[in-house]
Amino acid sequence: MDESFAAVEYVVHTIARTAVDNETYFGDLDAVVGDGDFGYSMARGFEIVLAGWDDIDRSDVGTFLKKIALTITGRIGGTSGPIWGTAFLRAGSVAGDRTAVTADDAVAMLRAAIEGIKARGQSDVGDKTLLDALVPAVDRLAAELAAGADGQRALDAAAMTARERAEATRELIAKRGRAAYTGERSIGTLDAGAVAVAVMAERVAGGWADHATPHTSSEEAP
Amino acid sequence: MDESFAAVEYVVHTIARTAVDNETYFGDLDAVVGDGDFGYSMARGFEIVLAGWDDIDRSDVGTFLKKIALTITGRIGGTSGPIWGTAFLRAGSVAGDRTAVTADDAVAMLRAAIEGIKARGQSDVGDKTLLDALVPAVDRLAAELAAGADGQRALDAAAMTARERAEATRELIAKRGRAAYTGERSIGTLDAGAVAVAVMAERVAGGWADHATPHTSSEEAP
Amino acid sequence: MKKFVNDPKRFVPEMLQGIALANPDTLRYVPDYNLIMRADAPRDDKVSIVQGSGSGHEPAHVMVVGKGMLDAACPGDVFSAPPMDYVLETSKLLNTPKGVLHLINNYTGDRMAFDMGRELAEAEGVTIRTVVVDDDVAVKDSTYTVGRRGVAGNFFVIKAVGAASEQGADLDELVRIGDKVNSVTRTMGMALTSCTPPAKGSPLFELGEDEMEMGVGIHGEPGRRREKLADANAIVDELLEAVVTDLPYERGDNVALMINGLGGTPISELYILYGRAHQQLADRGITVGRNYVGEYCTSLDMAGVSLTLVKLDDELVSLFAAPAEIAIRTF
Amino acid sequence: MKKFVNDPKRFVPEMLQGIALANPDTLRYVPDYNLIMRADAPRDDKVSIVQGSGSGHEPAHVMVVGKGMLDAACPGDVFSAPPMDYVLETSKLLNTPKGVLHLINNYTGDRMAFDMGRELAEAEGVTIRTVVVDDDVAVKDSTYTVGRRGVAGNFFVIKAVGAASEQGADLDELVRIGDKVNSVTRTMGMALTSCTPPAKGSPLFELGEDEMEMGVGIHGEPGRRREKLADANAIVDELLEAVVTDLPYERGDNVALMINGLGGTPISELYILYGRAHQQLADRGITVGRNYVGEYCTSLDMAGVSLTLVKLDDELVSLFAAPAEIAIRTF
Ligand SMILES: Nc1ncnc2c1ncn2[C@@H]1O[C@H](COP(=O)(O)OP(=O)(O)O)[C@@H](O)[C@H]1O
Ligand SMILES: Nc1ncnc2c1ncn2[C@@H]1O[C@H](COP(=O)(O)OP(=O)(O)O)[C@@H](O)[C@H]1O
Ligand SMILES: [Mg+2]
Ligand SMILES: [Mg+2]
Ligand SMILES: [Mg+2]
Ligand SMILES: [Mg+2]
Repeated sequence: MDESFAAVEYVVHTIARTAVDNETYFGDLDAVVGDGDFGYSMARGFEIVLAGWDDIDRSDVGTFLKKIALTITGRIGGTSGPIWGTAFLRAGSVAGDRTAVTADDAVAMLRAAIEGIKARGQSDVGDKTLLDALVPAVDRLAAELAAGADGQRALDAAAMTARERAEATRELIAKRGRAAYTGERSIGTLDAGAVAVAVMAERVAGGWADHATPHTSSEEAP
Repeated sequence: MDESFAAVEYVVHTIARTAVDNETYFGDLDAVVGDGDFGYSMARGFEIVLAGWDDIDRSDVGTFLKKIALTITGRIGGTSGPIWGTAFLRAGSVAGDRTAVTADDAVAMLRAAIEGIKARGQSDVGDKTLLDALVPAVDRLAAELAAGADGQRALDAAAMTARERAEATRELIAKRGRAAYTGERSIGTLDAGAVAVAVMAERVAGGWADHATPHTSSEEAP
Repeated sequence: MKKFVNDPKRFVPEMLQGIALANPDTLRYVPDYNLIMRADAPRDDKVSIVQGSGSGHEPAHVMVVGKGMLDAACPGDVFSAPPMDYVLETSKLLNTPKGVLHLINNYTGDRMAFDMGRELAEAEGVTIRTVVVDDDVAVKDSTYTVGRRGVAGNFFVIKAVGAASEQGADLDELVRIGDKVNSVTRTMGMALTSCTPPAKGSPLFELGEDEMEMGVGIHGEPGRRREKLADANAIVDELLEAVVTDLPYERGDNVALMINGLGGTPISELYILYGRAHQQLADRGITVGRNYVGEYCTSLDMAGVSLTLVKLDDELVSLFAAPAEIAIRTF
Repeated sequence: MKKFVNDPKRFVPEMLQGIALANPDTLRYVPDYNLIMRADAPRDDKVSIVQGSGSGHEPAHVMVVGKGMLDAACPGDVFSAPPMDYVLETSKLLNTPKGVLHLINNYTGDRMAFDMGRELAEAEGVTIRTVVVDDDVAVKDSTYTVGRRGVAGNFFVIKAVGAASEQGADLDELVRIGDKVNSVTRTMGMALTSCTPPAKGSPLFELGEDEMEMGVGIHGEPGRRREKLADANAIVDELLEAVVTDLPYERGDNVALMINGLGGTPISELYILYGRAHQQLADRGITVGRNYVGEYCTSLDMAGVSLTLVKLDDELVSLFAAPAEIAIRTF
């Protein structure tokens, strides 16, 4: 398997791991002005991804991501199932039958994921959702790579942007999701989805140096 | 009206006043191992006695007490309505058409009230009820009077006994009333009815010196 | 106090007024005696069935007045038996040539009020018989001479005598049926929280975050034992063991199983408890022929549950299946 | 957490299992898709009516499956819309020649799951139409583009289309009826306490002893405004004013009035609220033609209430009066 397939595996695995590890934290964030289910929903879906990790079809990157998308939409309810499922599905469609992924491919896949989320959620930057962290982070990643940065530097920069913009969701009024019903009262609170994106980006960047190490489910046993 | 009729009025009025003033206290005592309604029940019944105070038929002491008994059984539910209603009824029966009441009469009326409570409640001293304060207090009153004490001294002694014995209900297991269901767990708690008798006795003794002052309902307005 | 209440002293009358406004065609409300009665009662061809008790146990009993159930309920204040006068006046208003049946739960206050009220009503020519309900296994007869309490099992007594009286049964027959239902009915309850009587404004007792009270009654009186909070299955198993072994209910028995919420427990949780109880009974070879999951006899806003078993025979199966129309039948 | 629960992750399946055990003859449970359906569904001569939503609103919707109500409910986890797959599989299982009606409450998650599930089911040959319920006046359409929420008013939509489909109405007719009911239905809710989702184990929000939350939804999401705790009458008056002026309901109107408990409020208190609402409507010249007092759409163990009005016409009066048989019809 190409090393860059392993990078895809690493990113997906880190996202899944982060969702499972932060069930309580993400749930508490969603409880402030939402309904508190975000952490639970994400953890229940991604723990199934992790449990079946070794057996996911790895014929090509597209198949791999689409299988994961199906697990997510099959198990995660609420808004997050369709949103995250769509994101993985769209990224997988761009990857298609590739078994290796370039930096440009990665950016294209992320952009497709973003378009999928916007379409599915009828939402955009500024609505106080995960898009408020994800979109600027991907822009930053693309800009750094275009400027010639290596993977580590580009990821570090993207993670920093994700965190800054997640923090900045405090200033926004929620226009989507359960939090939207509280209107002005949502000002001053963090968006749970945006924070999740920031934590995931930080963990992806933080472990990037070692990402060639294979990730097997046996390693995950406590 | 004979001065000793005024004494009956004074005692009844003090009992009623005490019940109304201590609604919360008596209720809290009943809440510990009972169901918390004792204070409420007593207050609701005796506030009607006070509200109609001036209009109660005072043809004779028996009529006066029986009218009050009817108000009590008509309005107070729970165990207390029948218990206290019976007590007033039996005391009234002994008083009959008297318009004056001697010390001996008073003791006989109280003894009749006690017999009524025992019969109605199928209860006796030692069951952790108001009888545990009332019976020894009346015995003490009778003994003091027999030994030649004046009203004030006899009442003071009776009140002291009532208080001691009310306190001593802590050591008893409740065998009657809602508290009985908690069995051994009732040990260590005060019986609400016994404490009510003690407080009433203390207030009767405390105001005895001035008891000739007429008690009208207008005086009760806050 | 987190309650929907205006003047706490008007809690019971305002509730009764609401019931009356919601059921103008079928119920009649007599404010003077806290009385809720069927609009078509008393009927010459039917024994009138009356239950009194303290309030705070809704739907028992003011909301189970109707065809096939009670003809009237006369509640007292919250957790207080009705004053004797209410019993007397209710009995007189419900008098019929076939007589009046008093259903009472076995508590000192209720027994006194009904004894006195009955005596006076009989003196005025009303024929009355009484069935006492005492289904609570948490209270042991032998130790405490007041005897077992009447709790959620009263629903089954009401349902059976209500059905039989619609079919024309006379007073003696109703007493036989009521006593029989009571004799094969056992209940045990427990609480996760206390309840808050409106007039008191604070909880009757305090339970720690990790405590529960086994054997509570329906008046917020504490139970027999405070235990460490357990999971749903363990709670069901403890209640079931106490109830099953008391009658006892045996392999081959056909039973009605009631999971009764005490007022603050959502119905989702009651069905979790039901599932466990049903399966545990199956494991003991006991068949659940009828089931009841919901609120039947509550303790204000208490979070808690009681579990009731009734041993069924053909007569009870048919009486329990008979139609009934009550104030809270809302779907 | 004071709850009857074993493993919080098994909260929903254990509840569904309990419902299935309690209704072996009338309901079928398909664990893979959290699906509760009528045992006799699908029927060739009847549109299948399906509602999905998050769990935690019981009896909505898993306990209102039955004759004259839903043919199936597919709930998600507590407060989470069902996964799209559940919607797809449920739609396929309930497929009939007359088609399938999806009822959904207007939330992003529910709309997404049902849009996606419908698309896939249609691709497999299932004919589906959708009615969206959005009765909550606490959310103003204009300001927040997600639109009003669907809350307790969904009961009336279910009841009306359930009755009509029993009578043979086709899919278009059911959509007409459902949309019509929704268009004349308005609700507003408020909470005295938060609720505690089993998986979270602590209250979703904290309310002070003297605070209440006006305009809460049914997911424990906070309301639009926190206010000082008021008495029962003042609360009713505020809810009623918001609801009445929204449609608006006018002098001479005949309405259905629902006082819906949110899970932790005893029915005694609901009747106090009912009495006030009934009288205040009478003062406005509005007649309560039908009333509903109890729990229809809850938010776990939240102490709180919602008030719903439906403007009645002859068609709705007759549909609401039609018979229904549901899992929780227990008396
Ligand atoms: N319409 C939407 N588009 C994009 N993201 C959304 C949308 N609605 C909610 N989100 C994101 O999902 C998170 C909440 O997810 P979740 O709790 O599963 O949804 P719900 O609001 O249905 O309870 C929010 O914090 C936000 O970041
Ligand atoms: N059978 C009885 N005989 C005499 N007194 C009793 C009896 N039962 C209860 N009491 C007294 O009444 C008090 C409680 O009254 P109340 O709260 O009205 O009754 P209940 O126990 O029915 O709630 C007890 O504290 C006790 O002193
Ligand atoms: Mg959420
Ligand atoms: Mg008491
Ligand atoms: Mg009492
Ligand atoms: Mg949600």
